[in-house]
Amino acid sequence: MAKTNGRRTIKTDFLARVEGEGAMRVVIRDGSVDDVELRIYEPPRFFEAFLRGRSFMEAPDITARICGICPVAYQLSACNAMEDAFGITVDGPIRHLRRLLYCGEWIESHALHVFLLHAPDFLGYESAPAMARDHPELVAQGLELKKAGNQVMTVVGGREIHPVNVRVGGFYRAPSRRELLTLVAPLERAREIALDTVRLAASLPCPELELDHELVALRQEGEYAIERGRIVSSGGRDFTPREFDEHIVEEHVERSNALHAGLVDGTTYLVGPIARFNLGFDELTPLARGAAADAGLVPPSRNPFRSIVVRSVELVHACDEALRLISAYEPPDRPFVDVEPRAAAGFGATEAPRGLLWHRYELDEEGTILDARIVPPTSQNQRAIEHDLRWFVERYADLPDAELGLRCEQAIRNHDPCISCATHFLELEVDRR
Amino acid sequence: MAAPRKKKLAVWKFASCDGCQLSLLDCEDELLPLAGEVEIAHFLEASSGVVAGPYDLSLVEGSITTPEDAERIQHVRRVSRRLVTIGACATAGGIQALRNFADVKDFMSVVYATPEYVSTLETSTPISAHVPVDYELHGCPINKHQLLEVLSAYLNERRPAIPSYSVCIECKRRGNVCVMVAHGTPCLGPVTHAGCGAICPSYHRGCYGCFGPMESPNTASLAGWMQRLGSSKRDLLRSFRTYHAAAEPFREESEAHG
Amino acid sequence: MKLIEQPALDRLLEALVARGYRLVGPTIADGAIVYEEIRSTADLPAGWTDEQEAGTYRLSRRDDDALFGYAVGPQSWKRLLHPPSVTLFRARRNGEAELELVDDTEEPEPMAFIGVRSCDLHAIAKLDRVFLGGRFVNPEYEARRGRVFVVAVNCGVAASTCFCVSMGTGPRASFGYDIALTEVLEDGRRHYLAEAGTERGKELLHGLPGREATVGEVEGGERVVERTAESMGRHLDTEGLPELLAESRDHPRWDEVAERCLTCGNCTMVCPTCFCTTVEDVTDLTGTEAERRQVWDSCFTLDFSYLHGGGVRSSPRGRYRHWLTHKLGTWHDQFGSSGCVGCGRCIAWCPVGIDITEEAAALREEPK
Amino acid sequence: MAEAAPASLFFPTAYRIRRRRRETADTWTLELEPAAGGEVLRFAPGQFTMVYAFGAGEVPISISGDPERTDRLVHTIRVAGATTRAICSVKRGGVLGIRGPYGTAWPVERAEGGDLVIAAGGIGLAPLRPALYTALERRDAFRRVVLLYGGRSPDQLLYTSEVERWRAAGADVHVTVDRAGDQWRGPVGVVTTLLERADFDPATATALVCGPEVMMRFTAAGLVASGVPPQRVHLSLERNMKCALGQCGRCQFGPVFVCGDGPVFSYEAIEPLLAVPEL
Ligand SMILES: Cc1cc2nc3c(=O)[nH]c(=O)nc-3n(C[C@H](O)[C@H](O)[C@H](O)COP(=O)(O)OP(=O)(O)OC[C@H]3O[C@@H](n4cnc5c(N)ncnc54)[C@H](O)[C@@H]3O)c2cc1C
Ligand code: SF4
Ligand code: SF4
Ligand code: SF4
Repeated sequence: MAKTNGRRTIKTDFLARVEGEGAMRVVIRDGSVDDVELRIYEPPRFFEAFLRGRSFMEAPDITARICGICPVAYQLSACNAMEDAFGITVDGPIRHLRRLLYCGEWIESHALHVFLLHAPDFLGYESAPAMARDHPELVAQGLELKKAGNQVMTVVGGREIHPVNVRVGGFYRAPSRRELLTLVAPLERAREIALDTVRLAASLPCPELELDHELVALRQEGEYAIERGRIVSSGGRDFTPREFDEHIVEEHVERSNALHAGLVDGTTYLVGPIARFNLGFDELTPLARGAAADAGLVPPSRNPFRSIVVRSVELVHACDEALRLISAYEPPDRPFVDVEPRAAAGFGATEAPRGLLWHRYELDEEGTILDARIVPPTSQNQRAIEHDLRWFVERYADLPDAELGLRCEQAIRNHDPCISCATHFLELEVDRR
Repeated sequence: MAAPRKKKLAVWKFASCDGCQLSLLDCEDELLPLAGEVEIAHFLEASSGVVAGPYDLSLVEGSITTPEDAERIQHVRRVSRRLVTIGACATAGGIQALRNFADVKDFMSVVYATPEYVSTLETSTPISAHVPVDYELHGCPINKHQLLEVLSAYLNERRPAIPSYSVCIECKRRGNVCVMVAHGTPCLGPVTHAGCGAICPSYHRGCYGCFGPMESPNTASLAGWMQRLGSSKRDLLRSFRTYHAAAEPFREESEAHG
Repeated sequence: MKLIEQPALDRLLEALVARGYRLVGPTIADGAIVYEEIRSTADLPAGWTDEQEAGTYRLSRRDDDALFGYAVGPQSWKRLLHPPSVTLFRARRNGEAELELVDDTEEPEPMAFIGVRSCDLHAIAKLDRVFLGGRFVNPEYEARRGRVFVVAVNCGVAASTCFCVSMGTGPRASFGYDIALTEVLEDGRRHYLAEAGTERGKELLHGLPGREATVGEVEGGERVVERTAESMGRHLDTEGLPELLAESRDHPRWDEVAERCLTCGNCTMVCPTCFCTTVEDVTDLTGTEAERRQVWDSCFTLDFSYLHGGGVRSSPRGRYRHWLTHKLGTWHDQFGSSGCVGCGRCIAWCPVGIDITEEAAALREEPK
Repeated sequence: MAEAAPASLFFPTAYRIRRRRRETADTWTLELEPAAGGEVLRFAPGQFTMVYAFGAGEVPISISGDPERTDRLVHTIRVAGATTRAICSVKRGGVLGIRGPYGTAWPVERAEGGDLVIAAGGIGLAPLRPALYTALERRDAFRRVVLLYGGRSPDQLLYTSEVERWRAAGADVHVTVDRAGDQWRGPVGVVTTLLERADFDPATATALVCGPEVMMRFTAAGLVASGVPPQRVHLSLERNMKCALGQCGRCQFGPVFVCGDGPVFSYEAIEPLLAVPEL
């Protein structure tokens, strides 16, 4: 961090506690913000390129490798897209199992973010293990919650990272009732912890900030949308994943060499927990809705620093929902629906823990992938994140550099950016000074 | 007697999905005891505190795909007493090594509007292609129990007890019914390195080789049998060309069906 | 010899449960007949059979409702008597000077094996020889083994992979059972001929509803077994086999089979007599708790013969040769009989269909 | 703590290291006694125990002490890998697990009335030392007692401080090294070269041989060529072993188990097997 005649540059070379590796650069000239940049120097891995020529059956497993934090999101968005292309619907117990698996990923990922990545910011620690020295029970609870999510993924998916059980059309094997029942006790315990977490998160000090981005999330009547739904926005937009391109464009922004997603009319938008919460509050389970209300969280709630509370509410919801799905579970007769490939384009979207994840494939008559496009949440949020940063720096430019740097990092972490996901579309700029 | 100095652990990331380092955070029951045993000196995914090297043990995730990373790994090696690669990317180049079979410029133009800005190498290579590696832990992703075994082995100065035989041995110990013999499902288990606990067959699918080649893989014989089960040449090429596409035995076999 | 019907079989199972036995028997899971906990004859694979070939196993429907109308599946009783993973002991360390060794072996629970085939009775006898009949008696094995009640079944069908007749191990149960059953299906009727092999077997049998079989009925049971013996799918010429193997160590056939063998170890895992193990040492992160675990191993792994400086059997050829030679040859030297009981599991469950009978026969051919 | 009766054959007895002595750069001799007191296990020369180092593993190690000195168990161990390294790094006062003894013994008594030839290579002297002690204690029962010992270099020789004592007790000791330094005045070459130097009567001799497998093959063949009957030449073999009980299957050497039928075999019995690669 350097200060030269009225020009201040705050640089964090490695953003810690985000998934993947990135950096942030803020340039302040004469007290006002000149430039804000979130840089990503994750090396590109070219998923869209090497998906060409692969079989549609391989897409769930291959795209899972884009991100080890939210593999289920990739697997199920890919499945949705393939099923859309081939004109099949997956419903009943198979869909419920998918939703259960996805709840597991939400629990795991949100608990990771809330307890291990984000809470240390609020409480002033560099890491969860450091925080554990003063707050051992807090970290232990977070880990227990996280573990319950991982257990769901292990039972339904086979393992916690890159589960093996997901296939186009459903699952390779449907778990037995008995297997699922082993999850009840840990999930009940997790739900208790999640309720405590809402209270705790709501008590954390937090700066006032109201976002004016348009909020975009999936919505599905009768349920808090996770693994399916239409895309809706706070600005009244409502479209199917197939119509994504008519509403959302990825722009080339010269300044940052990055592709930023925006709405066609140029509006900045935000996906993720805050968007979901505001657009789907009425569909939360009563318990989750009640917990949110008790914590003073009701829509509209647009403060990104409150995202930790929203995630906690979603934790309650995911545990509650998982328990409901388990108690209603009857194994399907067959674990998957038969799939007949045909030449077509398919579109699929689901709600990854970090927000809307959209896939599009073009396939030939044998189901070989001709073209693939994937738009993950972090790419969609990049513009909003930079916007928040700018707002924040303008407001708190008086803070000493070190302090401001940390605060900025926190502002970024509000959105839990997953840089691993982002890299296969973001231009990278290597800056290692 | 003074308490012995805690060993310093560092976690590094190259081109990867973060899943293998996440495995460390997935050790929910062991994470805090581990933090008590070692000084987690460099682990960006989990901590903003960075303690300067040298480090007693470095876990390296990810493959080398850019000129900058090729330099950075040299630095990592210099500051690490022991260097252990974790996962398919670091150990074999990962799924991104599919670029090794194509022209990377074509790949770039598929993904990027302005490919000139992208700095990347022609190939994705494992860490061992750049620096000496003390131990390679297999898996895409690694198995967290094996990660703990590696950690406790290095903390206690012993060799990790990690077998390199086939997935079949784990599969049979587990009591699974063989999916290849009983269902006719092609399975890479016989040529794949153990470690996952034979998850895929337990879920009624064939192993897809995410732990890479086992100690003495006879891929040609297995490929012949898979053909009898109905795999086409293209299926075989795809089967051997995934997360360990660049591991020698799998590379050769995939090219035999190219 | 007593003649009983299916309800009496259920009575037998109930009586065993009442005496504290956990029932383990054939049932269908994941497309195969496996040995798992059962509760009644309703859990048995009624009306199912298995079609086996080298590298292939498929369930198919019979045109009757026989309870035991199939051969052996992927598992054997070895799994229960010599489990795939056993904790040997645990150790705790307090500094270097104190090492606490903890043996917390638990008393095994009594088990009743339902539907043991003759080849498997022989296989159990071979395991007994290894663990109880050598220089050291293995107390854990002895404890498990001593708590087993055996209900054998004489085979009514042979799979195409069976060759017990060649090995002199079947298809009729001749020893090692408490009760032996023969399933007789005639004129659309189904009944069981039951005979006791032990006092406790006799006592249990006595309490079951049924009647003494007539001479004709007993002969009907004999015919079942004879038909099975005549329909063996495979044959192995055992004449002078150990000597042949000892002389064939340089035979080119080993190179041919090594081209196909995957060194995957499946054959050794499914073999009901393969007993080899390794020991895994694990410690916790703090280095204060350690555990030693014995797990099934295979002579197909490189570690099996590892000596400082390199493995003894590093080539696939050396490993396959060792396996086949041990099964059919050196087992005689070590334990006084063949190590193979002709169950055919290794043939069916080899992923590339390598056939022990074919390989042994090929060694009799003069090298070309 | 009251020790429960060991149910498992794998259950070791805790032995405490009461003395440690560095023999060479990588080899240590450990003197052990039962940590809880009580009798030290009794053994015959050539037998081995399974030595367990906490968390690291358990390996076969020959007993290298004097069978008559029943107050201690002595092992000489070369660091070959992880387990032996762990064993050798346990300090004085530290505890190891021991079970045994296992295996066959050197037939020292069969040499009585004739010459006894002991040929050792490297760490192979450790399992032979008990046989030498036994022979020297009853020196009169034998005609000549000859020790032929080869090491890689002078600083890798074991028990050098005892050599003079052995000579004084009536042993004819010949030592050779593969690579000599400036200080070395003895012979240079492999152990087999000592066969010509040594004075013994092949017709009455009994030979005990231990060392690397190649060394044993050549030495045994040399002994037989010089006229020692093959049934009176004995070798000690090494194979991977996890149980030493004949139940893990790993130490099979064709028809025999090294742990129980060996490790000491007569050359006559195993000569044909030694010639088979990958047996
Ligand atoms: C009967 C017998 C007596 C022995 N006596 C002695 C002795 O007195 N002094 C001595 O220093 N060494 C002796 N050895 C050799 C000693 O057992 C090995 O050096 C030791 O097992 C190496 O183990 P490690 O884990 O340190 O080495 P690594 O090379 O890491 O070996 C890994 C594993 O392979 C097996 N293994 C490797 N080498 C051998 C081997 N040579 N023999 C048996 N198993 C092996 C062990 O299970 C070992 O744990 C004897 C071996 C046998 C069979
Ligand atoms: S069975 Fe194979 S593909 Fe499946 S998890 Fe294991 S190693 Fe990976
Ligand atoms: S060798 Fe094969 S046929 Fe013989 S007993 Fe073993 S598995 Fe059965
Ligand atoms: S014979 Fe068959 S089952 Fe056995 S190791 Fe070879 S390939 Fe595997």
